[in-house]
Amino acid sequence: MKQWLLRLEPIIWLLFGQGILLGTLLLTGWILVVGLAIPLGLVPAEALSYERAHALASSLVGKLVLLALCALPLWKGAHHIRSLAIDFGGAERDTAVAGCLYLIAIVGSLLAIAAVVRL
Amino acid sequence: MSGSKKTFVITRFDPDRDEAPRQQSYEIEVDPRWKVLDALNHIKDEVDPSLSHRWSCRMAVCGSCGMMVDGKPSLTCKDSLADHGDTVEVAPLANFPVVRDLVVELEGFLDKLKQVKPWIIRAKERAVEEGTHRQSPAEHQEFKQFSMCINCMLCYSACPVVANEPDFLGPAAIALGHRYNLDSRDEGDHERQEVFRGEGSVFSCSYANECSEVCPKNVDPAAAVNQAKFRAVIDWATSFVVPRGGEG
Amino acid sequence: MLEIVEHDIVIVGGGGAGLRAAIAAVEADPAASVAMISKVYPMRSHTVSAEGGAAAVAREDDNFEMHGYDTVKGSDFLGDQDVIQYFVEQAPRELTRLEHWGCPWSRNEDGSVATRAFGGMSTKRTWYAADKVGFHMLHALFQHSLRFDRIVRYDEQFVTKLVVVDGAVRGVVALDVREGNMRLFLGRAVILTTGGAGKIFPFTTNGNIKTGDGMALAYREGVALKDMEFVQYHPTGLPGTGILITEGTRGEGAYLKNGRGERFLIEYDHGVGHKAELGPRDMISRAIIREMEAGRGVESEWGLVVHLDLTHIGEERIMSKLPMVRELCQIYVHVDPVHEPIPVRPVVHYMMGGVDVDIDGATSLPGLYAAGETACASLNGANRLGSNSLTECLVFGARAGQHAIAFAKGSSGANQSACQDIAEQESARIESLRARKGGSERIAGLRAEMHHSMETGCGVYREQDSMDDTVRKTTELRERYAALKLEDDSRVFNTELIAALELGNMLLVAEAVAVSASHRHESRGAHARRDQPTRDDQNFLYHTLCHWDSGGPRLDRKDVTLGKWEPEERKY
Amino acid sequence: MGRPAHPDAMKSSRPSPTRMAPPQMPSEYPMGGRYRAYTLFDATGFVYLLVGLLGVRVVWALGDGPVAWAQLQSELQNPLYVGFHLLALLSVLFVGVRFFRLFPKAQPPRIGPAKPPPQPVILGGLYAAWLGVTLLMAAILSGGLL
Ligand SMILES: Cc1cc2nc3c(=O)[nH]c(=O)nc-3n(C[C@H](O)[C@H](O)[C@H](O)COP(=O)(O)OP(=O)(O)OC[C@H]3O[C@@H](n4cnc5c(N)ncnc54)[C@H](O)[C@@H]3O)c2cc1C
Ligand code: SF4
Ligand code: F3S
Ligand code: FES
Repeated sequence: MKQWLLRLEPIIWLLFGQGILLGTLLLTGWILVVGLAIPLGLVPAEALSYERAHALASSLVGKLVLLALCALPLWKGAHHIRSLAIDFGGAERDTAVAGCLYLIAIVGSLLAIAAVVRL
Repeated sequence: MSGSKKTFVITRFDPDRDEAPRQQSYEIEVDPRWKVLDALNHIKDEVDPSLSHRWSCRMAVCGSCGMMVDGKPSLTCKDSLADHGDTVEVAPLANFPVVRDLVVELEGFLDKLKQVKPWIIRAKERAVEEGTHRQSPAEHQEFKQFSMCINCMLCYSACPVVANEPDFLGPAAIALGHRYNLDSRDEGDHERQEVFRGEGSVFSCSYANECSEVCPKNVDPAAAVNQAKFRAVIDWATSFVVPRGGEG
Repeated sequence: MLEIVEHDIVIVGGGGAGLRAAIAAVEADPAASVAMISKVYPMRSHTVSAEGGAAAVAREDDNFEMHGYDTVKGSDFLGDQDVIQYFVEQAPRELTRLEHWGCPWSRNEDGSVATRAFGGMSTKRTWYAADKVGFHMLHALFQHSLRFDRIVRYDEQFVTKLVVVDGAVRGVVALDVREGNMRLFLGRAVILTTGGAGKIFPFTTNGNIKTGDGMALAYREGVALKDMEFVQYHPTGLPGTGILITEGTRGEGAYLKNGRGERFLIEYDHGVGHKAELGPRDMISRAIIREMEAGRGVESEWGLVVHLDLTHIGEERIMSKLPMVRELCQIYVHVDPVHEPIPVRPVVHYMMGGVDVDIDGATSLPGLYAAGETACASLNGANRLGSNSLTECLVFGARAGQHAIAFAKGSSGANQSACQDIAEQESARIESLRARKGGSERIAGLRAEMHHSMETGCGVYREQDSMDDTVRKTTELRERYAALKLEDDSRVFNTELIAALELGNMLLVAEAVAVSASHRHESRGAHARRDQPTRDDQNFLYHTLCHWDSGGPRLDRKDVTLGKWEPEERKY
Repeated sequence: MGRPAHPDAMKSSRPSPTRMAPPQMPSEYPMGGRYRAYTLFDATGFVYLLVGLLGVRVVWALGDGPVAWAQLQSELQNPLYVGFHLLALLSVLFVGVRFFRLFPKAQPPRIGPAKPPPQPVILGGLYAAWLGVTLLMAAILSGGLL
């Protein structure tokens, strides 16, 4: 298991890095509008009416952006939680913790793919 | 210049006498121009000859005098007393086993240093008769910064990963391995990649950047470690495209 | 418990010379096993602090003849010319080798190795790596040495005695500083590369570890110390700490100025003529003292200094060629050389003298070799030229390594029980020193008295009376050392014990310096006497040998090897 | 003094007969002083994980049709959600500022023949991209564009 992790480290790091980089680039506007402005009524909810939202999302670019925006932060999250666990004394259990976290990221990423595919 | 008094709270440990490290205070008259090391030497010469610490060059280049001063890794021959309060705490470097008083175990680092093969690797050694390599100032510039490491170990005592993962090669060793990878005279990248991706993996680093914050020589080991990750990823990716002969 | 380890050869010291010797030995015989013992981790060795550069012919407009002549003249004709000839020929090869091993030499635009001007050198032949030359050379050598498994390192082990049985050296005894126990190292040849002894003086560029241990080790076994009276003062040390400001500053065009802001080397006749700031160290150090005595020094919070002015050189050039100088000035005297002149004064820097060796590094004791600053191969004579000594460590370190391994192959093993007896005795001596109770002399006290005496008696300028005082004083201190008081009797990392052993070595060396100096009734190179201001080739063109003989120093002499160049007046 | 570090931290492969005091962690680690920012940076991992999962839910709801979508929209008005998104915004800003500062120097000086632009240029580029992408995203999502 540990050897496996070691071998996968480059790809995990790549996804993690993109989670920070692309994730942060894309999430800022997303959270601002979808998470805050619309629910708070600062922007009329019609802006993301079902028709408009669906039209935007189901374009190829839309799908790719949504996929990146959902899946990559999972990797940044999983990787950083793993590191946090080590910070608080979990180095011994690292392999198990990492396994669980990356499993979440993998399942989440698969779900994200499914979610955009069925749009 | 008139002297003033300061209290030094120093960690003491003699394995033959002390169960665990303890603290001892010394109040001494100090010269405001002193470095922390000058105060330690004064204590050793005039107050308590049994205090043990390492030092030699007193000019910030031999790397022996690293300690924790007021909780921060510090090169004591460079660290001015004036930058500290009336009470100064001096302890051995964090993250290292303690041999005695302010002296820590360095062998672990030397193991790690050797692992990264910090020497020029070439498919064919150059003969003296062939003269020196040509290396442009720009090529020199690429690795220069990472060749400035004095092995003072401050970075290791600041790095959270070092505290938790004994195998981690650590900032200075990776910086030195990376220094050779960047040297236009070297052809050992692949050999070192195996080390960088092995047990002490560069990917263990979580980019705390504390190593670079405390480095007294501006080596910026965090940059080296993270550049090394980049290279490792590229090396890993290209290994699918260009299969490697021999070393696998 | 005495532990015994055996190797083909034993190298004492892990600085530039020791590392080069070790690598040369395993390259000469890949099957050989080499022990490298050092009292500090090799990368802490004081070679690390060398700043300016290493000399070797590199340019079209240069040749061996010129480098040779510069060195002979710099030595005030006390250098052995066969040694100098060999040195200048090997120098480029050694520095090239180091380049192959990764030393990051500074480069010209075309990718060739850059060279800078240095004092007493007639053209640019000093290779440099910015102003951290020793640091880069030492780390390149150390890191390169890690690839050889046959070099077995024993770090933080303090050699206290040479083991001599049946008239030949058979190994050494060392204290493992970390474990506190003694170890007998058996080897069929031993190379001493323990560096200089600047710490016998109070104000020096040398680090804490430069206590002349190797000189004392050999001296105690009857090997002569040669030319000990020649102590180099470097003109430009920072006041207060003695930290060196490299001659590379002057190589890059810095000026020395007195309190009136004059470039005194040009304004007044100090013997360096048109070379001005690029004159040799002995002459410039004397010039500074004379300026101070003439009331033209600069008052500063550290006392009298003169100014080393780089302000016209410009920030960019300073940052690319002399970054460490700037850093050192900012940290240790709070001066930024880009904008202000640096306060400097002459400071003890280098021992021209040392263990008497021949061109192969061999001493008079079979099996014992020495190289680097601790040895005196008579390359430097009465005054070393800046940047010759780093190269010397390589050239003669390598040669000593090769010859020692060849000697070891031809020599039979020692009588082990005799060696063991010596080691047991030595263990007992160290043990009793460590556990000693009572005593009346403090380490710091004796050291301070030695410092004071050496400074007054063996300074830049010397006189018979004060030298004789110093001889008496150092002898007295050496005797008082027997009543040394130690307070730390712990086993692990006992640095007080180390300091005591080092003090014992320094007192021996200091006495040898003073005795040698007091008997040279002339001025030559770094040995400048007010009462005998001229050189006297008729009576003093010889090397001083100082032997340890029935409890005291005894002087002897040895001929200088001349050759191409006959002694002439030394003028620049 | 800090907590004990891993007992084998910086241990030598050569055993020593001398007993040594075990290594201690730096005293402020992991939550104090100079380590606070680093630990917080790691801790934003929770937020990113949740934001990502929430994103999946949003897209899933969109795929489920208008009813589910409307339902989700009203759910997002729940103060708990709004609070979380506020935290998420702060986290994202914090991550961006810290990471973009550290990112440029992690670029190798050369990959094959290609050299990255100078570090200040990379940093400027990152901030410009961040601002640009955020504005574009916000404009599109809020109907100001397209
Ligand atoms: C500040 C400074 C700047 C200099 N700049 C230049 C320059 O620019 N150019 C130039 O050519 N020269 C320069 N020199 C001179 C030159 O650096 C030294 O002469 C040279 O480095 C000496 O090298 P070494 O190997 O002989 O000794 P060192 O490097 O001093 O090494 C001595 C070694 O011996 C070991 N040792 C000592 N005693 C014992 C013992 N009892 N037991 C075990 N081990 C022991 C030490 O641990 C160490 O490893 C400079 C010197 C100084 C001080
Ligand atoms: S990288 Fe910096 S802090 Fe670390 S050992 Fe080297 S010089 Fe010291
Ligand atoms: S502190 Fe440690 S975690 Fe990485 S950036 Fe430096 S090596
Ligand atoms: S004593 Fe050499 S670095 Fe501080």
